Amino acid sequence: MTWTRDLSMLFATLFGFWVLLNGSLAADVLLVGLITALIITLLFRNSLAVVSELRMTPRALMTTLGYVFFFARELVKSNLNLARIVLSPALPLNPGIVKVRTRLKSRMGRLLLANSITLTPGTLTVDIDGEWLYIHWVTVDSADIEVATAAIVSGFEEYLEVMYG
Amino acid sequence: MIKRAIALLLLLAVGALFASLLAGYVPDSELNQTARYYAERTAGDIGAANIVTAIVVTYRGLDTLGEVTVLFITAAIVGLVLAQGQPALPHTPRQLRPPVGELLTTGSRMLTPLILLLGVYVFVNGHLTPGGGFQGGAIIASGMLLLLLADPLKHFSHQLISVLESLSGLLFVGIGVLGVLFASGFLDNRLLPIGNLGELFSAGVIPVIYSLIGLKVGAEFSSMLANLSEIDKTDKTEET
Amino acid sequence: MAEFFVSESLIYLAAILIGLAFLLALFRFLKGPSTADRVVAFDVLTIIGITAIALLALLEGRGIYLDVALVYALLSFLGVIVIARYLERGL
Amino acid sequence: MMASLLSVIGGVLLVAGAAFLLLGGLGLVRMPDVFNRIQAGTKATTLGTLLSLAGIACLQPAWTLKLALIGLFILFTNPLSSQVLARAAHRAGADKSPLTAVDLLAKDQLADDPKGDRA
Amino acid sequence: MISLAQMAMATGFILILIGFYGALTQRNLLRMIVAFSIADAGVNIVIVAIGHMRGRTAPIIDAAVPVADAVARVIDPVPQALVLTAIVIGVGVTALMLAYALKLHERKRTLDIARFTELKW
Amino acid sequence: MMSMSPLITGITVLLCVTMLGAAVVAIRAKAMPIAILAAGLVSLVASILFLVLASPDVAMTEAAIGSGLTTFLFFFVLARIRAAGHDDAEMDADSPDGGKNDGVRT
Repeated sequence: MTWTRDLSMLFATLFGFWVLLNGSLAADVLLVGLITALIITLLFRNSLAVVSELRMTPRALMTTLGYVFFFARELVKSNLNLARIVLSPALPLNPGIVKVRTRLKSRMGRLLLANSITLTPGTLTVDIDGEWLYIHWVTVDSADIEVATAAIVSGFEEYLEVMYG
Repeated sequence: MIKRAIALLLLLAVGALFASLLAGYVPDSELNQTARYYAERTAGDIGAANIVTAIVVTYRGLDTLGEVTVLFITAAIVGLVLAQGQPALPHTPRQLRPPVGELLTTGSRMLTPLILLLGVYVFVNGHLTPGGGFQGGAIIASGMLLLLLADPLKHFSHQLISVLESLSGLLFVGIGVLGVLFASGFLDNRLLPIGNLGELFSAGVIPVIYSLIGLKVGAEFSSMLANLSEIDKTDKTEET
Repeated sequence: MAEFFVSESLIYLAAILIGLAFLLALFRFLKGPSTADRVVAFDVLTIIGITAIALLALLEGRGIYLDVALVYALLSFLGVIVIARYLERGL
Repeated sequence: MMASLLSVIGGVLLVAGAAFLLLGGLGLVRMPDVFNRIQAGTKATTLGTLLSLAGIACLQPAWTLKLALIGLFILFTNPLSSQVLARAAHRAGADKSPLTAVDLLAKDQLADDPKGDRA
Repeated sequence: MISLAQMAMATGFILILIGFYGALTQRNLLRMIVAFSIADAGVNIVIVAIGHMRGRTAPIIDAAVPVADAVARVIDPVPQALVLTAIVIGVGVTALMLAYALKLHERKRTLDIARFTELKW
Repeated sequence: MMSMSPLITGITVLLCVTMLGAAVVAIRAKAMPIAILAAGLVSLVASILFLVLASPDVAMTEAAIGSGLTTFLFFFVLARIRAAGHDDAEMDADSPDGGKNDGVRT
């Protein structure tokens, strides 16, 4: 049953993307979009959409909303942090690559986690190997795995775990 | 050294020519006769909002047919040149190559369908937006490239690509011939009603022709990329 | 008319800032030192280019220019990935 | 009145976005090594572009959909390409700044294959 | 006052010259192809600049440019159609050159143009 | 929409200077990937210039084909030549150690 859900999710994503692109709900646009999305869905059956592994429970949807706000706040915070570093004449850096672990199993969830980490204060995902993430950190507080995980990953993981599992 | 001096001398001559051209250039303030005709008549005659598209597909449609043919020949020659002669280069064994990485794999599986859809959007809306078959074809080829990068063992189905290419080429010419039979000339777009300006189903057969061009160009560029990348036929037989 | 003037001068200011950002990234592109540095600069230049295109669309009042920005966004991504795979010898 | 207020907000957002882009450029020039440059580049340009697009959407409300689409696309692709590039730079053995405190990735890779010729 | 078109045209001409200089003086085949592609871009810029007219906009009819104003507001579309073709053919030619360069390198294990002496007279 | 012609002129000057600089880098760079990247930058900036010259069709074509596909083709070919174990592609034909001090050991 899961593959029908995946396919319909992919189809819905593609169709939504098409409508957004065209910015119109005219009958001809919808018709062409329907055909195109159907063909691409059938050609790329094993592809993923952003929402394909998202749990469709009300709680997950609420968490998604919370995640978006949390992410936006973190993004602004990270830029202010960056501004502080770049604009100060001394360039207060203590860079290094640390290792953290994640509990997320779903691929989409891990991708979103890595992307979120890259866009949040002072961290950049360099590599991912199973459950281990290697993070470049501009100001390394501690190279210890547990401490780094608590500082970098757990904020997003709480949301993403509910959303994707 | 003497070669460099000759090159500089030649460049100096060409540069002087360019400078005189530039000095004598007077910008037009009015459209010339041809451009005026196109600007005035496109909306009424062709029904396409994008005048450049109208020129490329209908007014000078025969040139575009030639262009697509040239591109086809180029792709074929690239394939032929690379396939003939000695066996291919000794490749870096796959085991020594770094693996693709989970992030890129997941990301490409998520993005490839969207990129293909963007390509389709670009060529279907060729008569309304700055897009068109060539741009859309290039975007589709880029999507295939992403697929190829993320999963180097994945083979392009050369057969599917060549079938798609020939089929869209045939249909392109077929629509042109139908224009002779049922409208007023080869590649005439008034085979279908020209509709209202600015709608998706307007400008007669222009969206259809541009979609066919897009598919054909996308297939050609994809096969060019597949031929020039390392993942070619000889490699595959080694793998399997 | 006063508000119009305000937003117009704000657009001017934004364009000048974007130009400065472009110059800084260009400096990094020209200076290097390594290929990876130049690729980063290339990426940043492309993304500044997207903003510049959106700004041009605003200045000219033509919404259709935004399609070009969409293609640009796609290209910046693909170009960086191709070069990255080249650098790690995975191409 | 409403429209003019919106246009002023749009202008301010646009300038803020441009300022973040400038910050990204500055970070690109000032940071000492590739990884820090990627950090500065990707964060500042993502937020800067998003803010600029939002500002333009305020100035021209009819374009909101397409601008939102461009923003979404950038939000997904930009960090992804940065990560791929960072990984490639690390594998290719890019010079790290002397300030670098720890590099657990290099350590783990050395442990994986002792000859250390992965790059 | 120099117009946009003249500025762009001058840049295009200089790009053509830079590209030709590179193509004539480089000895590495790939570098010659890079130089050719720069000259290609220069030619395209020159042709588009010829079609540009001050104060006019793109030849696409939409809400911003209604049909009635088209003649007074749009620029010359013909050079754009030409350049569209030229760019597509340009990448085809580049791909062809690259394929030959690859094949030549396979034969001789070098990209140095001076080593290819079979047809030298 | 507004009287923005000085701004547009400034943008054009910036774009033209960038293109010339990138073209010179493309001709003179020691390492081959940098030359290709610089040529890609020329195309990319050219496509913004096309947009300034009111030709969005050409701008999109140049962005997708001139800057995108051409660069990809170059890198594919470069990777194949490098895979043949011959580092000729990396350096200048007439300077034996060109491209060696490149930071990233490609």
